[in-house]
Amino acid sequence: MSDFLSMGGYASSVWPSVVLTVGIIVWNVLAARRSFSEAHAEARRRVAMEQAS
Amino acid sequence: MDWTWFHRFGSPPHLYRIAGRLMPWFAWPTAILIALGLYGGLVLAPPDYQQGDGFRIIYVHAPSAWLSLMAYTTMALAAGAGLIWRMKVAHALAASCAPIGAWFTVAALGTGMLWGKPMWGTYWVWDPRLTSELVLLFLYLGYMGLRAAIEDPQRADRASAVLAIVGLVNVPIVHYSVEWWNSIHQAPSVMKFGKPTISWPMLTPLLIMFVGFTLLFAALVLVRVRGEILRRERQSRWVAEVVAS
Amino acid sequence: MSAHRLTGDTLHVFRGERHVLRGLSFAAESGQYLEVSGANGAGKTSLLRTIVGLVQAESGSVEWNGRNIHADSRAYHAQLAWLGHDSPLKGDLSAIENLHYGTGIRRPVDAAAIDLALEEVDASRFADRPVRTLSAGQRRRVALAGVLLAAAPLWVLDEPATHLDAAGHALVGHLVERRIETGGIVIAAVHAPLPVQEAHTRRLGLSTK
Amino acid sequence: MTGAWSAARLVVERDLRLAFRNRAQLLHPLLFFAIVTTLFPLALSPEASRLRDVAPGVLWVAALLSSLLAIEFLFRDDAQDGTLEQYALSGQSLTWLLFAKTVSHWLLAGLPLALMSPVAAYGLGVPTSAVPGIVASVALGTVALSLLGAVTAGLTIGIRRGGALLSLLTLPLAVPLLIFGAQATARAIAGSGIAGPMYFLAAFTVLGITLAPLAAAAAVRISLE
Repeated sequence: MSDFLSMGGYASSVWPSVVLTVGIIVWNVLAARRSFSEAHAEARRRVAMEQAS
Repeated sequence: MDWTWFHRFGSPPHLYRIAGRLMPWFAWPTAILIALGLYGGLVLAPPDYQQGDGFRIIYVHAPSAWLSLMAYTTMALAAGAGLIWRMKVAHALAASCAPIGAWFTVAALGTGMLWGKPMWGTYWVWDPRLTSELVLLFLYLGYMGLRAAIEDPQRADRASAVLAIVGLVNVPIVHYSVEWWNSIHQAPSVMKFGKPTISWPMLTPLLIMFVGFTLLFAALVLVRVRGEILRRERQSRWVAEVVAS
Repeated sequence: MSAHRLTGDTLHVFRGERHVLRGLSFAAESGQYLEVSGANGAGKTSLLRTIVGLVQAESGSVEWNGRNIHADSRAYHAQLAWLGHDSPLKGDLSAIENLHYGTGIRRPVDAAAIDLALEEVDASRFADRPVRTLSAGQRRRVALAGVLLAAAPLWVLDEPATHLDAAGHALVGHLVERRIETGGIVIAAVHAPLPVQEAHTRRLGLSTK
Repeated sequence: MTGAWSAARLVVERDLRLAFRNRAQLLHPLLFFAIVTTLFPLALSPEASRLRDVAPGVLWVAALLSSLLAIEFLFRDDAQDGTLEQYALSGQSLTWLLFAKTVSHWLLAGLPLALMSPVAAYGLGVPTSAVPGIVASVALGTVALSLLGAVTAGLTIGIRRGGALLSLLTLPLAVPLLIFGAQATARAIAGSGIAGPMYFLAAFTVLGITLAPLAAAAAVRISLE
């Protein structure tokens, strides 16, 4: 296990790379969902406003 | 030839519904493939005889670079379709590609630099691939900057579309000229990035990652495009029905 | 002299988020003056820009002699004189030079024709001065000379009489009158009605809501 | 109806006449070019051999940045006073008229830069034998740059404080120009043949001539909407 973690001496490069990429994937998933729900909320707010007027 | 599929695709409510329905079919395989690819690349694949375990960065770097280019191409083609046929959904699609592409350009650059530290002894050398990725990042930033600077959303769609197409014509030229420039200035002994001697046990996880990232891109675009369609169709009746339910 | 016809069919135009024209239709033919009026922000300029083809309608169409204006826009533009809100003049050039270049790209024009046009808008006195030194009203007159020189059957004018004095206002009415009497069509957005014979005038009122 | 050639001639003539009535604006990019190339010896060293090494890069980066200053003004006045609208509605091909405008822009910005580059190069310790190569490469490179600039300037019409954005849009697209232009200059200084990079510059320019006016016309139409 520690062999695996040390990555043959390249741990300081390999693991940050993996973390960076996975982090960007997760961030993109969250950002995409947030972008959609913001648009959804905005559209809903607009519809409510139009019904009120 | 039957063009109804084309018009149906061009209809915002239709694409909105289709995208919502398709998304899970991309999301789950994406998660599985990327997990599989990472396991294969980090654990199963044998170390490279020259670069040792350091070469494993390629399993995250190459798919990110691939995604960054794929996103730009998709963006420019969608933008072109939007300009030619005045299709709102095509512009929505183009707008969804940009932030995704830009982020994975950052991923490709970051992982490239992390690979460079042990191999070249420094985080940055003017490697042709890294340089091209950097220019690509500037193209993405310019595209998003132009979009943000124009207030009228339709004008923003159309102006950024012209820029995306000009950029698409330019990307291969940039790539080629950077390669050429590098061949003149770089000492030949320097190790080029991403050229390990590849064998099947090494290649299989990489291919899995490529497929996984392609599906990831599709899934992310499908989520974002729905939001972009809603932003562009605020006034229409179908949006009122969709958000009310 | 052939008769012309300009029609707009259920035009919907958006400016950004705002839905400015909601299903507007209109028609004008040779010998008619179409006066567009309405409060600020009612969409007068948007309508005119849609008519000349600078703005594309979200839906609906504008047709010139039965053909969509975007089908052969260059042929349409050759028959159209457009005067926007600002007078399209270069401050560092004189009125004569401005007209020489401005009209020149549309049709060949000689010095005599330019002099004549400037005389008609009562601008001969300051024809040689750099436009920079002219008042806004004087510039408007020079711009109107440009419209005359275009020799186009269709005029689309956005507030043609802005900055003009009472005499200028009457002059614009006179020019419009003459254009429609010789088989032209004039469409103008105005705040104060132009003095044009009632029999030739069609009115199009735009409201904000 | 005015023929296409006369229309283009009138566009160029008007721009030239306007520029000569307002010469100061014409000089600003040239002065900028002169100052930037003067700063380098002050920052690095007055040693001729060291300056000669960096001369191609200095010349090209300075040329690129000063062209950018000029590109900012390419459509600004015409958009503000409504001249561009008149062009778009003139019955002439807007693509063609904008091509003519690009030509006049090159005559007013690119060509003077090319003619001035030997002076700057001389100050950087470049041998006089390199002068023809430098002038040729800068002249050709600025043609392509004017074409590229017409597109990006068209896109940024009407954007408040669009200067920085214009740089962000234009410079990445100009990377190939910088590479091949600087290489041509370096070879001219070294005394080896400049044909190779010049071919690339020429190819880029031809591509620009065929595509850029179309894209610029599309951009201007969108910006006028």
